[in-house]
Amino acid sequence: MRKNAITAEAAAALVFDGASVMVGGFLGVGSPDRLIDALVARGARGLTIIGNDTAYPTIGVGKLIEAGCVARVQASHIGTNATTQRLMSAGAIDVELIPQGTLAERIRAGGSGLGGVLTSTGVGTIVAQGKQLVEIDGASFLIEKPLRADFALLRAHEADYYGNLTYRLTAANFNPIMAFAADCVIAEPDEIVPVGVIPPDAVRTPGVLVTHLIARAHC
Amino acid sequence: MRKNAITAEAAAALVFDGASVMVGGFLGVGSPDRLIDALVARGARGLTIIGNDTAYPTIGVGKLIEAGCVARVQASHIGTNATTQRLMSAGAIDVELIPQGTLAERIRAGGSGLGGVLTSTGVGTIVAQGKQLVEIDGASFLIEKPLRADFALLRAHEADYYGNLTYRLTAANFNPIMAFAADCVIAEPDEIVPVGVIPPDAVRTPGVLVTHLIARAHC
Amino acid sequence: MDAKEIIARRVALELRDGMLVNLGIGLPTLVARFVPRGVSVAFQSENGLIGFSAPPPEGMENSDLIDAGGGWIAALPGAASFDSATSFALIRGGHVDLAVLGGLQVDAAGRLASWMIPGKFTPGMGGAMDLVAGAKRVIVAMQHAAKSEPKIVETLTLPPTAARRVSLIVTELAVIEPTNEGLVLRERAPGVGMSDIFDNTGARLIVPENTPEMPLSSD
Amino acid sequence: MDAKEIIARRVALELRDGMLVNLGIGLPTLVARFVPRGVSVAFQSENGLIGFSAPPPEGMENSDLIDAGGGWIAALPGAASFDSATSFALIRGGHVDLAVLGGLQVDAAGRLASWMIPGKFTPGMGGAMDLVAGAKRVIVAMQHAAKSEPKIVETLTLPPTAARRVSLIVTELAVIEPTNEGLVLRERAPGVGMSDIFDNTGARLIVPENTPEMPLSSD
Repeated sequence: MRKNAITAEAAAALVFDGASVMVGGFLGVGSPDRLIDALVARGARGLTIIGNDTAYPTIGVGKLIEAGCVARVQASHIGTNATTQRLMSAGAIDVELIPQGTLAERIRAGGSGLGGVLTSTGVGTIVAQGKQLVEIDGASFLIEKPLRADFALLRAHEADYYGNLTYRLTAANFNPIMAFAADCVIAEPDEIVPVGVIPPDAVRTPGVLVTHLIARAHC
Repeated sequence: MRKNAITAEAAAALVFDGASVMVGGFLGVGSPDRLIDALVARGARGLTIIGNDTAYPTIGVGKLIEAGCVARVQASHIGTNATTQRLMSAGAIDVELIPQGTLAERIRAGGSGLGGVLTSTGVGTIVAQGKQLVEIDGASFLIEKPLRADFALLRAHEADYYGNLTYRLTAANFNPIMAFAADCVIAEPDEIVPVGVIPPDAVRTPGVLVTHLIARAHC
Repeated sequence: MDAKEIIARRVALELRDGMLVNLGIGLPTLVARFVPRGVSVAFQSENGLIGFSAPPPEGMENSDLIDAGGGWIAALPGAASFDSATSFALIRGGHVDLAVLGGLQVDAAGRLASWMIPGKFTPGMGGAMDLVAGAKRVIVAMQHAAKSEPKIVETLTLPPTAARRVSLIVTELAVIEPTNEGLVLRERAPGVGMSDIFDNTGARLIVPENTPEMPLSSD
Repeated sequence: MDAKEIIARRVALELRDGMLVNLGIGLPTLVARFVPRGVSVAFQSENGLIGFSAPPPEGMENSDLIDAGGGWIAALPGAASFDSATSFALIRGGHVDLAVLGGLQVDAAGRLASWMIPGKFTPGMGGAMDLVAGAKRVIVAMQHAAKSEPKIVETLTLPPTAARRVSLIVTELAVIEPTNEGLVLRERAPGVGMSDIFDNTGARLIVPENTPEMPLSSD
């Protein structure tokens, strides 16, 4: 159960070109900044990025877009990043826009073994195109498919050496659900504390879900 | 947003005969004991109880069964309560047995506006009888319907006067998801603390979901 | 008083004590400045917080605490933080009493378009589709016309945000309620004549015998 | 060494370092006593905890901390608590590496029956259906026969727990692996002859040339 902390560079080397990668964060808050920088530094290519948004060109996931690491984006909003919009218009990046609640539930479904999500969000809109509709007790629901990824890159507040994680305020956002939905889960905490320091009720992500921890910047 | 704490007796008077009532707890741990006692004392009748189990005859939900308050049970397990089994065999109580994970997800769906739950649990078993099956990417999933109730009776550890709740260890169980899934949510905390004492990241149930708080036993 | 303030002030009068309210990015955010005296509401930020106030004093920002528009906020005593799945369980599960959203168009059926202008601008829907599908009440707060192009139209020419009919449209000229029969003119802004409204509206309006002046404060 | 200990000891040899393991109520619980030296596993209790140990010393119980069988447990340093939806997201989402369950019958197709005897005993499925559907690996730990009635049968006469084939059957007589071809006899318990196994088994067994003796310890 014990996790050894690795460097951001070592983690970035695991994330192969062409991988699907969930990245926590909302407009950059709660994003794993050191992992993102390490991916840019190693010149990752062809990534599919799954996350709420692409933040800003110099912040969070935006840096990956700017550095040409990204082939595809699945997000709810790209309005804060002109580069994403420009590359999408030019056909250089493929963008799937997903309602934010549906994105959260699709990730949760992928991590929870559910066959999909039955939702009224998107019914009667472009989002419903090409998707299965089911009637349940007289109402129509879209079947939205589960989302999983090769990697989930999380930002946490505290971690212990079992990988148990805490988050702070609005920096939690998509991180806790992404922890369930990837084959390899890499968490970048602000701090790593000894096992036993985080009380059981304060743990937001059980350590068993975490594959690797990122060591502190200077150690 | 401020909630006035009411007595368990006043709360029990709200729970009308024939109501559907979600009750938190797992074998009695994390059940609202004072609310249950008050329901027994007022002689509630014809309740539908939704919860994990019926605990033991003298503990938790078992007291409601024993006192003849219950017409129907939706639970995952009744093996620890011989009275429930006897009344079920005699046709005096209607019991719907639901896989525990499906029960949790049905409650979550009811509280989250989802049209149902797509699950492989129960496929090929009695549980699937009479239920819609859908094929998604070559696999079969049951559609399990959302569950909601007239009331949710919760046990919490701490509450503040906005209704924000915390739970402890295995006493959380079904309580946090039931908080989303009833028209009237009544929380029985071990203690009520001033607003601001529970840090935002420690809140497990946002106070906006809670209709009434139960006052401490002697005040 | 400019158009935005008129709209924000009028929308604020729809706030009721104890409501959970979600304000969209942009104009709707202004509503928080005009909460009527004696009315206490909880604001939700879709990125994972209930209970926050406007920007903190300079130098007191916290890097883990932003609103859905990316602006710094301060958490109030009694605030609760949660992840994106929980945030949208609140939104989609009908726990948000009122959502106030900006709009590009609303049509005679009360359908909102708010998230893209094909070929021109595709920021994405963020949480808007979930809010329109899930909130108990949806108010569109928008300027009546854009560069003298009516935004209230017979049939949407832009992609709809949801199939559901919104509850109310508030502009700097009028308050309009979509109903089964069509769009009903409920109020005129102070000093605004019928012709001002008709000239700037692209859909048929039902005009009751009495169209009172729009109140802009509860005092 | 009684039958139960033989079974528990053999199952324990299937534990691998770092596994997340869920032990069913009853016999499977014994497995925790025989974790091989040098192997570190995390145990999950379906009522909402990862990381716990056997009963605490008398007088050190906590009323909020039980296992899924209702027994007192002690949380270990590094434990994490969570609600029922999260617990079953772990189970159904494939995060549990190994589930050990008791059984009433297993048939030639490897299907398990474990939750009811129609007309006699209906405790309910609890979390068993979810575990069989969702855990990566499922081991049935049960006595080979009940009152000389074989429990390993050609076709289930009791209602199945899931359609899915279990991974392994461990009894006090043998280790049997359900495969595409049928039930393969993998090991015999010490001192047990082929006829002991055949006489107590109600299904055809495939017997490889070599059927080694069942190890009962890793030393």
